[in-house]
Amino acid sequence: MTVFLVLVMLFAGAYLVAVLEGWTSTGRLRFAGPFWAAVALLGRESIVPRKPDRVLYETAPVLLLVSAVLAAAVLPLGPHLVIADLATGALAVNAALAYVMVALVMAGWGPDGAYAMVAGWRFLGQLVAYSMLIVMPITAVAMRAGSLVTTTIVESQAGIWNALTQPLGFVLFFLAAMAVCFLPPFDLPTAPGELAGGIEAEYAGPRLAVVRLARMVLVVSLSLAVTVFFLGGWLGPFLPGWAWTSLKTLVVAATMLTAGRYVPRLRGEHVMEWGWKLGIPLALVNIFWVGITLVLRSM
Amino acid sequence: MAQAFFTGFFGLAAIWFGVVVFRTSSMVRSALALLFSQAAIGAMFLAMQTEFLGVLQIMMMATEMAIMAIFMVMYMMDPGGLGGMDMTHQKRLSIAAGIFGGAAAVAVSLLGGWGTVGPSTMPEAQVAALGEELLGRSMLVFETAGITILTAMIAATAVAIERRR
Amino acid sequence: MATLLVALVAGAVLFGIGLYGALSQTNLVMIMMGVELMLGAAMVNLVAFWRFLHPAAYSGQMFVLIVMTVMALEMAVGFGVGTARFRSRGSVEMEEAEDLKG
Amino acid sequence: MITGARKGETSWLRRLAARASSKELAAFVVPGPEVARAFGLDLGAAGLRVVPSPRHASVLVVVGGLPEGLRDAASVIYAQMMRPRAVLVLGSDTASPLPGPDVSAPMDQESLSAAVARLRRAFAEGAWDPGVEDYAPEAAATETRYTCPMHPEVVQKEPGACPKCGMDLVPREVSSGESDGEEEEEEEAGELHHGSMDHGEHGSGGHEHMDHTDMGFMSMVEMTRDLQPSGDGLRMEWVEVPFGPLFPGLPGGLALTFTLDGDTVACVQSGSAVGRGGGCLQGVPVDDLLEHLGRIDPLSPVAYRVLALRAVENAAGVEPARATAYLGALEHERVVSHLGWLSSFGYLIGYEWLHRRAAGLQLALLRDDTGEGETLWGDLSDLLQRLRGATLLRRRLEGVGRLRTARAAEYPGPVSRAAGLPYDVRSEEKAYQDLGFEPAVQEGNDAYSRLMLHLDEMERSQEIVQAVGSVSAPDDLGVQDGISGEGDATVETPRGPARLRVRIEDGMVRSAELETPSGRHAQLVEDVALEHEVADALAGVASLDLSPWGMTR
Repeated sequence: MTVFLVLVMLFAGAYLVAVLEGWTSTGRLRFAGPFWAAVALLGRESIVPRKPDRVLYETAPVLLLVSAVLAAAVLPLGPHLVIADLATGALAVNAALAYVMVALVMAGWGPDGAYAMVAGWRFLGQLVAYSMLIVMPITAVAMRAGSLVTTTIVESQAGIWNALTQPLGFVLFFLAAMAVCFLPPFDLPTAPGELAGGIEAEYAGPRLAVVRLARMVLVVSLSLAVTVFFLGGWLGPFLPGWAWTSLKTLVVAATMLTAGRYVPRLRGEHVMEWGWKLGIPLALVNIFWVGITLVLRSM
Repeated sequence: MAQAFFTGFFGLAAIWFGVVVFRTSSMVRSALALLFSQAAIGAMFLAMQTEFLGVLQIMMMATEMAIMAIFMVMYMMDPGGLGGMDMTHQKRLSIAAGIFGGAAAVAVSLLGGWGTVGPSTMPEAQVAALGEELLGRSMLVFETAGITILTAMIAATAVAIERRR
Repeated sequence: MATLLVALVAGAVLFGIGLYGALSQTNLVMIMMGVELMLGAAMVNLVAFWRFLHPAAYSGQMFVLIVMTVMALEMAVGFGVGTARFRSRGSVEMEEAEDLKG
Repeated sequence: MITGARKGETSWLRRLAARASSKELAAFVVPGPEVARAFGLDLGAAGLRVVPSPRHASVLVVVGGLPEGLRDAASVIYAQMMRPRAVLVLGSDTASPLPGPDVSAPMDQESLSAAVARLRRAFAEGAWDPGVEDYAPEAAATETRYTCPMHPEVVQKEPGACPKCGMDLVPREVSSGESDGEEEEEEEAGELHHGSMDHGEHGSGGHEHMDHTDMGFMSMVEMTRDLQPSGDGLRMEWVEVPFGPLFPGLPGGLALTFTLDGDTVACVQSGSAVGRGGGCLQGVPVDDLLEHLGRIDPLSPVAYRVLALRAVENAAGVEPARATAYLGALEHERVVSHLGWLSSFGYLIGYEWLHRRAAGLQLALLRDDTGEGETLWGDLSDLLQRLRGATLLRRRLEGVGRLRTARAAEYPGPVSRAAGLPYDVRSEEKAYQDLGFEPAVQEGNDAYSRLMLHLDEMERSQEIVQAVGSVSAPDDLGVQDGISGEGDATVETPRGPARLRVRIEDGMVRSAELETPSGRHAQLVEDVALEHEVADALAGVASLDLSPWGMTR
């Protein structure tokens, strides 16, 4: 039952995110837009490139979708509204997100096209840049909660949100989350102007529909992660828990979608350079800061 | 029983992917096959109620094997494997060694008297206890491992980068 | 007990495959893949032993962590050497590494 | 029904899908969106979503007829589009070899919107059709050859074993038509087969291997010996990738081919599929010279009209007083053209806001060329302010596409002015001197300084337009017919000085020699692209503001 509920909410969220994206990109708010777009894609041919690595080509979109869903599976929408409340939830999120990169590398190699191939390997580099910035802020959050269980992490924010106690970690994680779902300005693997769509360039019809859906679910999962780890998850007055979670998640997603439109795409080398020379030291500072506050409180 | 079943299932998956690693001639495929083999091993951990290690294994291997894949593409002649060429040598010896080693290990594991099976602990308790272990008694071991890998990384990079003259 | 045996056998077979790979492949990276498989097998055994024989002794899990570190080490060093070699000789084929033979 | 209908009987489900695809028209524009904008067409407002990959497109929009240089490329692109698909031709009624257009319309916004409405109806009704025939242009026709993945030089008609290493030869299609350099040449062309880069070529990107002593195994040393090491000193396999002539990030018609070493550009071939040059002017009656020259470059027609006017006046020995009347038009076009470049450049570097804002301004300025009083000019200066302050933009572009100053000096125009060399044809013209004009100059000589220079030039041009007031472009020559003489004139087009030398004998152009700025700047492509990461190389090329129409084939 919970599983069903969560999945429904997840895909509903993905639909709303798609509406938001349509709004930011065309300026027109069309609630039917994603529906028609999906039907149109399903109604079109989807011809496979002539010499694909068929296995990888077909698996990649599904794997992307699966890993996005799995990432959301350990994140609570409400006090008891979580598919799997693992003892290592915060770590499981990372585990699931790591396979986003695997899916993109497969999607890049599979279709036998140079644009896609470059795009796929590009994302591997991007992962090297952002993965530490996903793990380390979560570490700090887990330190405060004294647990890796996501529900406990949310409860630990009853007093004050993590976003306020550790703003540094919040900003880093937010940016890293944008990099995970390769939204602008981190859209190196899909760069329309540079690689004609990159990993998406070779997918069409129903397969492209799956890729797009997976992308949207991924955005929702990451926004949900930001909400759970830093914005106090379901905590909030008056409204029921799931409502708060959805609200916060949608706001985060909207911010992610719009922010990138006002800056140019980052250069791969800059993502790497800033991720390691700037991001990781700051993340360490964040961890130290949290550690110090914890020690002081325990005294 | 269910536990044995799942462990066996993921074990078979790991073995099958492990075989695929050396049977395909596409380098990217074999790297990904290794990835899924290792992920299946992680799943075995989960089936054996060792949650933390399982999740950790599944997480770490993704990046490790993807990097493996890109090095394959860099250093192989035919990464797409369209040539279908044979990249093996001393086949007979290695098959013999493989079979012998495997068989020996199987024999040991079957014949060895393993004593009684201990009780399992709850995942939460496990994670906490492991944390205590890591930052308590085995702190030194853990830190040494950390320093070692750091050193190795620096050394490897130093070896790999171009000599500027 | 059954699970323990299943795990050990699976580990043993994996070890055999890894050994075969490490010995039969001509390319450095493929050899490393074989080694990784063997290490994976080792981890399976470690976890099985820890869980079913000494669930109280968490140094068992420590060992697994160490093995993971070793895997990462092996990759770092292997690729370092491989890159250096590819730079100088343009090949990481063992058949072409006579100068490395003892 | 539409020409690109999908095979099959219509069912209610398919009717729904057809309805959906009629609502979601995704357009791939030929020659390119920047041309559509230069003609004042707003595809987005008309309800067409421009997509980067032909596989995502359902409508092929041909703007202003199909130049014969783009026929092969366009037909391959159309073949790569997924059915149901359709062709929309603007400003012409045929686009052979493409299947006869489903909808064609004159080139103005109203008829474009009407055409899109017709297109939607066509999709809703005829997206499926029982009897569709395959579309197979000869440009995409291929024949099978058998080649050794290790030894690309081994190519034979029938299967067998490689004479060098004994491996089985793998088949691959090679395109028989002269279809080099189409966009996504390495991509699968849909139901028909088109030259594709297979994984084997990732492994061995076309290098000759000399003395291959046959050993019992593949020798990697042999493989890599003859490859020259790339920037990082590693000898990697190379892949040849076409960017253009129909690449979304570059002006349509610009045919780049990068040989990629990883994601670094190791070799560059550049050319234009649409360039015309001055040759086409021969034997043209003088009265039509204006029109002919004005049609040469759709991205800056006015400048070339003024050029023709001045050349003829110079030939006729008329005092070039009237030319000064066209300053307004020239500078207005400069602003518009620079905005168009900004928009395309914004698209290339993934700066969505810049892409849309600049395009919007460009179209608005094209609609009322008086600048509609202050509001548009106000918006323009806002845009400039904002771009000058954009830090991430600077970080993105600084050092990209850098040239040696000495190199830049040989190429007058924005490129050299962005290198700190204040040469500008305009500063020698009296009319400009009277307005107290002095050329804008930027230091840095990289993509960022070129961007900044474009901003400065837009500012000055705006001032001039406001000072002059009239922006009427020359429409007739106003010289008595039957003139003879030698004419030589130079005009600073938005992309740099263009020079026209004509010999006119009793009212007919005997010989014409046209030097265009892009023709010169094309030689810089290699300098800005070589040894750079793909994205930087593309940004560097785009920062040269090339017009393929002005380049020679």
